[in-house]
Amino acid sequence: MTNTFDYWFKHKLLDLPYLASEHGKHVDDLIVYVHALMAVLFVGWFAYFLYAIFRFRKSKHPKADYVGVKGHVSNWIEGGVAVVEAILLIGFAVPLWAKVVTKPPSEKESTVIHVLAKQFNWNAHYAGPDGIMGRQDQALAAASGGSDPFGVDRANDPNARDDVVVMDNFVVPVNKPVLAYVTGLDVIHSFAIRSMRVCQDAVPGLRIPTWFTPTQEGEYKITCAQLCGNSHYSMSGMLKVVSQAEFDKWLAAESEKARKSTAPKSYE
Amino acid sequence: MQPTTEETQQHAAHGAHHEELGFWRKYIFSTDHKVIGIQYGLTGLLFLFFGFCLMMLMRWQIAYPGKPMPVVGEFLQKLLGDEMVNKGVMLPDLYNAFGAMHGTIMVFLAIVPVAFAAFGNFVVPLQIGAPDMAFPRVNMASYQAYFLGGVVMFFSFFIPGGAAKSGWTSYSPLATLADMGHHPNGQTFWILGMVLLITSSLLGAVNFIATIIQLRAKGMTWMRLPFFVWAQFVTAFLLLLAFPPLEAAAILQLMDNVAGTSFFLPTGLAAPGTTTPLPISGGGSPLLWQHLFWFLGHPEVYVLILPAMGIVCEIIANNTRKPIWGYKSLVYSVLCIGFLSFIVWAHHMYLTGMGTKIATFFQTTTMIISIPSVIILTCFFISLWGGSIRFTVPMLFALAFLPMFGIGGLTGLPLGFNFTDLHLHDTYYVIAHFHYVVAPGTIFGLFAGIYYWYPKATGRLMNEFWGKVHFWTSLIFMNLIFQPMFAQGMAGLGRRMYDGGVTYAGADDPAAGLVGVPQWVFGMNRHISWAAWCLGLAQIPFIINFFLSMKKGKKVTSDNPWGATTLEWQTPTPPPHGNFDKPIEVHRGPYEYSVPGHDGDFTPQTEPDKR
Amino acid sequence: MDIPYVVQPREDTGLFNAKVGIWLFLASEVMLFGALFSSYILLRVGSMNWLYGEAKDLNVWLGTANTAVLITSSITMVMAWASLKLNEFGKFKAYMGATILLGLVFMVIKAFEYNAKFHHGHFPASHTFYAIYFTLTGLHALHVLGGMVVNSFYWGPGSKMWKTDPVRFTNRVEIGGLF
Amino acid sequence: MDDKHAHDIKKHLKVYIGVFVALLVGTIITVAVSRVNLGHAGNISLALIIAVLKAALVAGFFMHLVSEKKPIYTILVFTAFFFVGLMALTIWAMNDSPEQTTTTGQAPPAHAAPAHHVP
Ligand code: HEA
Ligand code: HEA
Ligand code: CUA
Ligand SMILES: [Cu+2]
Repeated sequence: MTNTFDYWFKHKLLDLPYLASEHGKHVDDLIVYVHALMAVLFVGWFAYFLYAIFRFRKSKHPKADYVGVKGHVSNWIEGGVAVVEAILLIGFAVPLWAKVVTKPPSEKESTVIHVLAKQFNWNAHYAGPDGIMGRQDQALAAASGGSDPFGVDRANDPNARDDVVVMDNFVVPVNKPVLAYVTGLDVIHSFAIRSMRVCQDAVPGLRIPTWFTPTQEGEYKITCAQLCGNSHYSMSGMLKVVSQAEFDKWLAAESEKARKSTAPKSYE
Repeated sequence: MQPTTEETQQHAAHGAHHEELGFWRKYIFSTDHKVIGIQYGLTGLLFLFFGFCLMMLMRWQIAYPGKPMPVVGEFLQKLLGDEMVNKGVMLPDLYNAFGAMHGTIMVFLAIVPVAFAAFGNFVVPLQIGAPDMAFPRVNMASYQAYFLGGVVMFFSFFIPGGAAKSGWTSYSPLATLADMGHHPNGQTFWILGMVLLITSSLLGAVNFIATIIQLRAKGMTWMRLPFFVWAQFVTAFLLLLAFPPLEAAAILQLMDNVAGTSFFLPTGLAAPGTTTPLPISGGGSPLLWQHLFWFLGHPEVYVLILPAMGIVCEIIANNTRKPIWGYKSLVYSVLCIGFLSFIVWAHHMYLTGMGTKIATFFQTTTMIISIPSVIILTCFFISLWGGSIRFTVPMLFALAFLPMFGIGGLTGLPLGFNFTDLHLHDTYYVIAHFHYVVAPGTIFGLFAGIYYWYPKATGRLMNEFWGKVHFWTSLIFMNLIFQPMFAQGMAGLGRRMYDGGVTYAGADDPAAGLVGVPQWVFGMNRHISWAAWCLGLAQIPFIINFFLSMKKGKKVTSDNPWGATTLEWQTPTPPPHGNFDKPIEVHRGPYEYSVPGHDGDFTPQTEPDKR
Repeated sequence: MDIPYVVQPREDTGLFNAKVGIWLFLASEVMLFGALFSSYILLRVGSMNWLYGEAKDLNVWLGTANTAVLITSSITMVMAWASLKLNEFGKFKAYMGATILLGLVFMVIKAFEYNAKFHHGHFPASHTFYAIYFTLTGLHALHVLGGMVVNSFYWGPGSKMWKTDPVRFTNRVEIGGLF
Repeated sequence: MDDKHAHDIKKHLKVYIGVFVALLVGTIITVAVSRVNLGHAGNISLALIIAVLKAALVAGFFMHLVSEKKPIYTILVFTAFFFVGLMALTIWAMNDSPEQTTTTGQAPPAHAAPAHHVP
């Protein structure tokens, strides 16, 4: 799988973590470009610096020169830095952000989940086999005593009956965009999956979409990247990326489970 | 000709005539800018050390999660109670409290007071040829407000529930909800402490600006000001205009905490860890706090760096024995930084859900602001060329500042692009970025300044050999601490992790299991911690040197031991109340070293033109 | 050496020290209240259920009266300063006294307003509108209180300075007035 | 104090009285206007305009801003700029979020269809 140089550079030299999403490549590329700029500047200046303090030490150069450097080399360097920064900004950061972060794919072509962060768990709400997200009601969430932080209205909304709510163990199909609406219930958390190169703050009162397309089956840690209380460090979840068939099977089974456990209520 | 010490001692004796003050008036309630400067300096250094001690304890928990703290564990348990320490093991609440207070103390109680208030107070009036600050009593009040703020912050460790534990950024709603069981709680103390510190900074800022505008000596035109004064001038403006919004935010958060309002609490907020809605009116906005905080927060980081750049500039000119290259570009750059630093703040908030337009705006300003920093550094680098470099202790620290700030500044760039920040946000990469600028950056600048101006304040030099020991050990350990953090951050290690991140440990390939933070990162945690403790040991020579030299250091034989051009070296040593014993006049720019056709390799600003 | 430009303005800036100082201070106040107003506007614009009109339960007449009181106190303040400039110390005392009294009236009216609110069960915690209302007016009341303390000082013990250093005293009053 | 100076001050006094009256009138208009209905936006803008005018009068004449020196203007211009920056950028940031998000003050996910405002 590994294009050797690219892999060596990103993972061995820069220590980037395993990459398992489509847009992540662009993130990593830009990280490489920026660090190349930094390396050029650092090495250039540092070499000059060492040479200068060595050559102009007092014992070697007892009489200082009043004027020093004439001319405008420095303007060229500063101009050069500005130009490269402008290129990275206009050529990469802005368009990529516009494309990858702020323009989510349509719901039809993606796996839609609602992500709700609360101290100290990750919760996800799936539409279930019918593909329609059921109504959520905070009063129900409160009444559930914590077992359903979304308050999915299974009693009144027929679309809600097959919905699936999971905690800390998310499952998604491979090679299909995952569109996650992220929010927080109590304090600000941050939904981060490093291998997917996503990170989105979960702000109470706001529901913000974020998305990524997993390219590798496997299991990945979900991290909380915003201090959210004393167990912030242990607010860990798991994202399991599986084949579409496996995902459908899983969803059907979970949906069935949910239907059964809530069945008595819906007949009242 | 330089006045000899004998002459100046006569002056000093003369000066002592007209005002004989008691101990209290002289040292505790002094209105003399130099005494206030030293008060600020000593208090600030104590807090710097205290903040470092908190971090040394945290580094134990990071390196050896869940193991009892050696030596101090039992003691801390007695001191802080069982909710904070259990069987000598630091508990998560204590870790978070220490983390928040490390940041707060370092920024607001250590670096700002030392870099801005201490050096500014001691040096600025001397460098512009003023007898004192414009408002000596306001100056005293400023120190007292700072001191009180420090006391409030310090005591918050010992109240039930402990000190504030929501990060130095105190994001709402966490800041309001973190410690609902106690009232008033650590967060309340934090806010009250901050209000005092902000008041102190505002008084200081007003005083500095008024002093620099009004009290420049005859002939001290704007373009003849030493760069250090310019740096302080811009810093004062940052404090003056950026701090009030945080004060406003603090007041609103205080209302949220004690009066039950919902300025930063949205509708539908649940009590922590439950699904039960809190009994609040709602309708507030958590992001509003972040905007107000970072509106201060970003200018604040330049408050931390500009004074250090000013110090470094003075010392480089003095020790290369040649004028600073590009004085004008330095001045314009620093003004430019000051201006721009007000409109980049949201680069700390890229991942709160930002649209393309606003994110582009903030990225662009962030990239633009890096240019004047590059210009300033470039001027310093070019100034080295053609110099006759003396490697005195202050110069060593000043020189080391350059690449260290360089590393810190350059690593700001990948954070400044939102698309790369996406991966790096809230990882140890950020921690490494800003520590490179504030620790081997600013702290080295402060050390340089201490070694440089020490003889002016005390009449004695600090020991050179131990100074060098202090320098080399600090340089090495600083880099051993912060360099590995870049790698850790890249690999995805989050910051503010009580267990050093082991919960998120995993394989680095899905074929090998659950993918998380790779194992080598945790080995690195231990190396870093050891380096941090060694850095602590490396400060012992400094502390001893600092205090011992007051009594035992080599006496200076001239008022101008470094052969410097600026005005502070034209005063008696130490300068008496009122500073200058004769009216002075300035005839030239600040860095006239090795002027062709002049005898000696420096021409003080006060020396009249020959012709 | 004594600190220069305490009394007389510096030639190139045309200002005396305290004048610079107080305007700097006012600049920081602009940012403080600016941030508070920004917050107000933001919360108001972002809110779904803001209180309008009658629901606010504000007494227009009390508010109007208080505004008038403040305006009057600002003119008496300037007059106090002008009297000093004109060398009429007696008038100064009268105008300054009036300023302080008006401050007191303001506080009393405010107290009535607050009381009425509490009576109707409106507390800062009730709604963001009241939260803002109490916070802003509370801060303003603190500001007025501070002004009253300073002015009382000028009126009472501080006015001794008139005898020793009239110009400086006049400047001081001007500074106090700006606040 | 020289006579010319005293004369100046006397002239000022007249101005002060004038301003005072203007302020009172402004207050009365504000109250009066609040009784008339100009539509929601209309009322607010009018009230704000009068308030700004009043503030300008106080700052300009009572606080002598009209005759102040250049450094003071410089400081105030920057302050005003940063204040506007704070306000404008914050409001802009709050209103520019990735597509299909809800805004402040909303309950967490309340409905399947993401929308700007959830009822
Ligand atoms: C003194 C403090 C200081 C300084 C000067 C800076 C300078 C910069 N900072 Fe930093 N920053 C902080 C302190 C500082 N920062 C702190 C404390 C935080 C974290 C707060 C928190 O979350 O708790 C932070 C966080 C932070 C973030 C948010 C990261 C995140 O949370 O995700 C960003 C993003 O844009 C950023 C960017 C920048 C940029 C672009 C600069 C630029 O101004 C840098 C410009 C400088 C250069 C470009 C270097 C030029 C030098 C050379 C070219 C010469 C090189 C020479 C040699 C190597 C010999 N910083
Ligand atoms: C100015 C700011 C500043 C400074 C100087 C430092 C200095 C240091 N910091 Fe800190 N740090 C912060 C600001 C600062 N820090 C902030 C804002 C945070 C984020 C907090 C948060 O998450 O909210 C943070 C977080 C932070 C973390 C991350 C914790 C976490 O995320 O869980 C770590 C981890 O190692 C760390 C380490 C250190 C170390 C080893 C130093 C060392 O460099 C310390 C060096 C100190 C000395 C060398 C002492 C010198 C003093 C003397 C010698 C005294 C002499 C006295 C007399 C003569 C009287 N810091
Ligand atoms: Cu949730 Cu950190
Ligand atoms: Cu910043």
